[in-house]
Amino acid sequence: EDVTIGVSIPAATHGWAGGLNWHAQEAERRLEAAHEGLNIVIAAAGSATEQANALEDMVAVQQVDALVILPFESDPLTDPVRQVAESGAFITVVDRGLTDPSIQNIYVAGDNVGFGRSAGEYMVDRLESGAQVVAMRGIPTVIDDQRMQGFEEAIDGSGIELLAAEHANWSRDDAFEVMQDYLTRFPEIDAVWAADDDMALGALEAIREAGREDEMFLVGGGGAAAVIRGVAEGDATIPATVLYPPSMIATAIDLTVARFMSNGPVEGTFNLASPLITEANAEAFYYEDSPY
Amino acid sequence: MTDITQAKPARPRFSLDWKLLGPLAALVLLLVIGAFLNENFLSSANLLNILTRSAFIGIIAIGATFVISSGGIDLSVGSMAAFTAGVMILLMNWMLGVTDVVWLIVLTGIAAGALIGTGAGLLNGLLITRGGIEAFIVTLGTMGIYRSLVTYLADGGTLSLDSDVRGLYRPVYYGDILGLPVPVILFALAALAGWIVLNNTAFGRHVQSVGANEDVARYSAINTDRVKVFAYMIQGACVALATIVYVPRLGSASATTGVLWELEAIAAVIIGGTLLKGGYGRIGGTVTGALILTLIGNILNLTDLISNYLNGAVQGVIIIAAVFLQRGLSRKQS
Amino acid sequence: MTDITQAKPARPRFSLDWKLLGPLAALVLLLVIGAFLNENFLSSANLLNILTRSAFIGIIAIGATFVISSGGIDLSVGSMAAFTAGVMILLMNWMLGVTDVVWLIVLTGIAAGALIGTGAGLLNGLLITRGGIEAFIVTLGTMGIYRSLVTYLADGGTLSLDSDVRGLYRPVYYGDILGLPVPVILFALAALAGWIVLNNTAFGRHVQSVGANEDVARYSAINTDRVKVFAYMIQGACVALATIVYVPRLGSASATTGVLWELEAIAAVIIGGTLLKGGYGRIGGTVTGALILTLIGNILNLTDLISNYLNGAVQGVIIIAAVFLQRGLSRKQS
Amino acid sequence: MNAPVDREPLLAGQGLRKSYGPVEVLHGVDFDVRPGEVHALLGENGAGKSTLVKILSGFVAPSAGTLTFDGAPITFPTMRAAEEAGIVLIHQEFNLAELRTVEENIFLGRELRRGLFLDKAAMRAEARRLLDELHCMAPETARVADLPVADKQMVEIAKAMSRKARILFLDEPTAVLTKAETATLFTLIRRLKAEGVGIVFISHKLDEVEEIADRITVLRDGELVETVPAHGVSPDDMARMMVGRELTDFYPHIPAPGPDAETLLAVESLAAPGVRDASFTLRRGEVLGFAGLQGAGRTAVMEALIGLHPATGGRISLRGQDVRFTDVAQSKAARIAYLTKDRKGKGLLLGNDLVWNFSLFSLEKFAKPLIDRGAERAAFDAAAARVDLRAASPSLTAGSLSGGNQQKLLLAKVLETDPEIIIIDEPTRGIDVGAKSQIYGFIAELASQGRGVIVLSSELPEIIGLSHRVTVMQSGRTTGCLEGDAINEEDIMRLASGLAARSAA
Ligand SMILES: Nc1ncnc2c1ncn2[C@@H]1O[C@H](COP(=O)(O)OP(=O)(O)OP(=O)(O)O)[C@@H](O)[C@H]1O
Ligand SMILES: Nc1ncnc2c1ncn2[C@@H]1O[C@H](COP(=O)(O)OP(=O)(O)OP(=O)(O)O)[C@@H](O)[C@H]1O
Ligand SMILES: [Mg+2]
Ligand SMILES: [Mg+2]
Repeated sequence: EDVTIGVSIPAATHGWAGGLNWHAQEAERRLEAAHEGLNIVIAAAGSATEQANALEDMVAVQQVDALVILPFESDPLTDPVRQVAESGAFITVVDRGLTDPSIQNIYVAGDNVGFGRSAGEYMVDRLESGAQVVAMRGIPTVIDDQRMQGFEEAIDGSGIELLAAEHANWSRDDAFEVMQDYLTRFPEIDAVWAADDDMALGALEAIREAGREDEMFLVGGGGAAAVIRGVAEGDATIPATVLYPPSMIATAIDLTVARFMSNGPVEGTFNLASPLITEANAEAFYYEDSPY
Repeated sequence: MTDITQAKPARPRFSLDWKLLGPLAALVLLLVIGAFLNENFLSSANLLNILTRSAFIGIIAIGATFVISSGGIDLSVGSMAAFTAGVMILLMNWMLGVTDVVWLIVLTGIAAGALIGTGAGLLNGLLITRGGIEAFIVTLGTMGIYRSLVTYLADGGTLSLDSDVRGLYRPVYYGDILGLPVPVILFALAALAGWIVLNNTAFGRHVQSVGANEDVARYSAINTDRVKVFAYMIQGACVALATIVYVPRLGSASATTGVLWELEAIAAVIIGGTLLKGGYGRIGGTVTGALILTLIGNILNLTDLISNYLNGAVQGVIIIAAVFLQRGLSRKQS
Repeated sequence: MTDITQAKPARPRFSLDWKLLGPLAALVLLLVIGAFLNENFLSSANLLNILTRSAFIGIIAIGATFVISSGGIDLSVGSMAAFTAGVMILLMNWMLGVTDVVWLIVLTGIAAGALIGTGAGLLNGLLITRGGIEAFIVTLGTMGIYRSLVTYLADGGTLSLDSDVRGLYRPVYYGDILGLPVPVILFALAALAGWIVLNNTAFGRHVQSVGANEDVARYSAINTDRVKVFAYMIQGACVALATIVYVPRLGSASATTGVLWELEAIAAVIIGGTLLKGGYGRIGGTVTGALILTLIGNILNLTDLISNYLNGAVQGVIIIAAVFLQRGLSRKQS
Repeated sequence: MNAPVDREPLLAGQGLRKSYGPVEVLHGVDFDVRPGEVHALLGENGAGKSTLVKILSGFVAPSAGTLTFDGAPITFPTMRAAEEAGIVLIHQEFNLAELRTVEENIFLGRELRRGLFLDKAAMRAEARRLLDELHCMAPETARVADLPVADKQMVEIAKAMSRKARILFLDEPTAVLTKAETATLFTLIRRLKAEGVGIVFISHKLDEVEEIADRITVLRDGELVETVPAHGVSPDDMARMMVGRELTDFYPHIPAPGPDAETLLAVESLAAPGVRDASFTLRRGEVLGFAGLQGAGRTAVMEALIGLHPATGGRISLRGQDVRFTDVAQSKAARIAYLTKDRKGKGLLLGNDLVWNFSLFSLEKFAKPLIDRGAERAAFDAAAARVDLRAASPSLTAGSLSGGNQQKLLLAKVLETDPEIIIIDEPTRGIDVGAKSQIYGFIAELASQGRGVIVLSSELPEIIGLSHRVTVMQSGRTTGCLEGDAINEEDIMRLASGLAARSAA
């Protein structure tokens, strides 16, 4: 019997989301080839509103049997997902849990607080009390807030001083400029935390330009292939990163397909931790083809 | 003297047809494409979805028709909507601690939304007329200001409406009357009101006259500054109405709410045949334009034919093509 | 004839001063504020950073000065830059498999960038003139198209320049000549060339005349379509130059590259005193405008005085204030 | 003076036709220009004069007919082709880029260069020379927008001169010029003529035509009436040829208001932008002329009066009550109406239809609150009949009307508010003899209904022929008021040039 699975994700407007789109499309290709009668429909949305639109279309036109969604934001999409659930579809939520958890059959949870915490703990390990760090935040959203919150909690009480935390909007260009200005503003910086690998890469260029790469190290996160490779090769400037793999969407699609194609019931919460990646374990997380 | 009296208006009427039919033809073409791509496309559920969805941009674009036909432009509508939504949500959540008469809370929220939107429009209008600053710059500035304010109010996160309030407020988006969703009804009413005001009142004539030639308008005893300020206030009120419909849909506001709505609204207006340089507005065209834009998004969601990455390209091509149908061809005709 | 005429030139000359001084005053004010907020602000490193950084937007805005003073607008510059960067990177990476003469690869990449940018400008110009479609719509459409194409080329992710090529290419951004960073030198050269062309060639006059009154230009035997197409090509060439400088900076291009550059470029042009409705352009003002915009960002990064969330609001207020200084006050004067 | 008439035509058109949409406005006209002659082209408003010269100058393509230049057939694929052939047209409407400078406008499209770059010094010097030759004092570096209309016309003429024409078309160049400026222009025309340039001259001022023309061609309703040598043709003959009938009673007799006629308006020591000190009164049933040199401040007084540029000092008393208007809506409510001299820039929305333009000033009458289109249309039809507005359809755009019909439309527009005080600025600028006498008739009728009419005009005969009293201005001041038999050209000129002392208010 035919099964249609709708996949709703944010459009590829920055690196991590690009990785997300790539992994979703890879999963579509792989699973449609493997399962006769399986149709996966991916819709990328540029905003919460567009995502809500896409959900309506999944119900009214595609008449999906299951929905896999990585919500733009949890709050606004809770009701639209509820509408999909009410149509009888099976719901898999990825990364950002809905405000009303009873709607989701499967929840593949990312840990944004843990994202910041892992990085913060690494800094606490490496740095002395009194060390000075700067942070680079994304576009102001809940995710950004949670990551920042985890980072601050981790360094709290360690004596590490957080000098500044500006928004670089998940963008390499903005991160480059923000970092340049940090370098102007602070004569001494021991470490930089970026709430995303793209920003870390932008900041890195600014640090190199200023010739201050020996003075400080960076920690980003997200699982960008280029960064993981660097970490694996023992790069001293970015010695560690935090895993927050865009491939989680593929994991969720796999689980959802399994719900229809396997014998046993598949339901419940799957927690994806945000572990620290260092030279020791980096090889295991490297996807060469990923665009992110 | 002139003996144009033999004039048979055959030719002009033909070229006029293209202007009227251009956007409609594009709309029909898109409907046909949609029907081919997916059998459920013409289901009433999908068509109602499209209509409901186009209500936001449509209502905002009705206001934009006034601003643009008066010779102005408003880039701030998207962030104005986000800011209005944010304040409405904060206010309603706060009132929940003060009173438990939920309908009063919702009504107050709606009233506040109307006030803020109209006030924001007033501010734009005053900066432009009294300040003597280009509309483009003023509204680029207020666009940044409102967007920042909502980010600040939300502390960088999301402002969410309390679920108690939301329960009562929900029908404003999800409800229907006689089978027609409430947003569609409000959109239709706004379009009707906009059409009447623009085409059948003195004010509407004044708006278009100011856009056509400000000097002539001033010499004709029209208070051009006031007309412009009112046009921006109408735009603000339309943003407020759209926001009032929007809030119950997603129940939240954040820094990303309404991003790029300004470009969509302007595109809807211009696809509909209103001239960007002012002097001439058509509400019916604007409604068509809004439907076209929504349809493009809907159709792209219906098919895997085109890589997701190319959605923007398809939109771009269709927008250019729709306006070419209307402008380019009608120009060739005449 | 009249004897009031003799008493005239005093007034206009005074109001002209404001137009010239408005943006400069805003620039100086920002410099003073910056110096107060942070002692390192006036360090040569920081000032060179600001200059280098403003080179992208500045170079693009020089092109935008031509387009805007010809009465047009180009919303596609940001995505045009991203697309150009993407193709340059892909081409150079591909050539690495074909030849190992790295300087040839870099030169080919640069040549390709110049070609693509200018070609994209040509396309915009032709759609606008031959197609008879508003510039706003055409470039809104091509904005979506180029953005989608680069996303598609990058598979939604980031295109990165091979490090071998980058090594040789790096100096174009990071190098300096006599202590001046290369981007600053290129910016200065572009500004000088732009100033000469706009003010000291027949073409420059034609551009501004077409913007001032297209009919008059046509009646004066000027090929207005050609002038407009050239203006868009200059814009495209400027985008290409900015991109050629940009690529070695981060060595990458993605869907986020150049987002909102169009608004920044237009804002720089208008802050600088060029009229949005066309007819009058000033390159010097545009350069000042680009510096002002970069300065605002720089100052906001150097201080904690203002909540991060309000950066956009501060930018908005300063943009409005700068233009008010120049337009509003000079209007009151006259 | 008759010599050039025998020469071979430089440029000739045969069977020229032109249609705009379905309407043919030129029905097969033959016309030629010979080197060294001034060929005057006459006709009522809308007769097709401008259309004909636009075709001859390659500016618009004819729908049918042929052009020969130097004896060979020719077409003008672009404007540049015509320019290169040495054909230059000065348009009836200004064709200047207002935001650009005088010098830039003069050289637009054919800038002088040194190598790749502009030779600005040479262009400035040449512009100065051309303007000096026209006795025009406008600075060559001034923005055109800042110039008075007469100077704009001079810039147009300078632009044409700089183009080394073999054939020069002048479409109503003198409409905005004073007598002295016209004389300067005529000197120039005579010089060009001597150099062998063929000149086509269009004007509604028939005395000018008598003075300068070698041949006269008359058009009526898009048809050629005849082409005759100018020698011995009087202005009256010309008028008869244009209109096809005898014109009588050029200036109507307007009964003077009785001694007890109410004073509608009294202005004392008014100061405003462009006005230093203006005083005058207006009574019911009176036609008050306002004379003065260009830039004397007549327009500025009226614009201050109606609230466009609020007065900064002095007193305005309306029907005995002190008033000061700060916008036009207030003066309209007080039943004052002003017809601008700038019909195209400030009077009419050229792209909008006739009804839209007609009701723009009186919309509240029809909006209750929705516009009653039936009533609006009925009012338009009535008003169009009253002012004899001739147009095929009310859905035509105002821009496609001829000058006379535009003026009538403007008159209908402001009269719809039933004003008691009507101020008409340059009532007959660019208007043909027939329409002129009609407009004089309307003015007389308005006065006889007990309204007060103020006529601002640069045409002294018009002022003298119409006015009961004439107020004269000079440099922003009213310098005197002449009444009844004391109104004569000489005294007006003395007051206008500041020679005579202030005699009365
Ligand atoms: N672009 C146009 N579209 C339609 N009709 C036009 C257009 N231009 C001129 N006409 C019509 O053609 C006729 C001739 O106009 P034209 O301007 O040649 O008259 P004219 O003799 O120059 O009159 P005037 O003395 O008022 O300048 C008029 O009836 C006018 O309404
Ligand atoms: N609003 C204003 N502000 C400053 N100056 C003004 C204003 N209006 C008019 N002027 C100046 O006042 C002078 C009088 O101009 P005005 O147009 O009133 O003259 P006029 O007598 O009507 O002459 P004409 O109509 O023949 O040109 C001109 O020099 C003009 O530039
Ligand atoms: Mg599929
Ligand atoms: Mg004419």
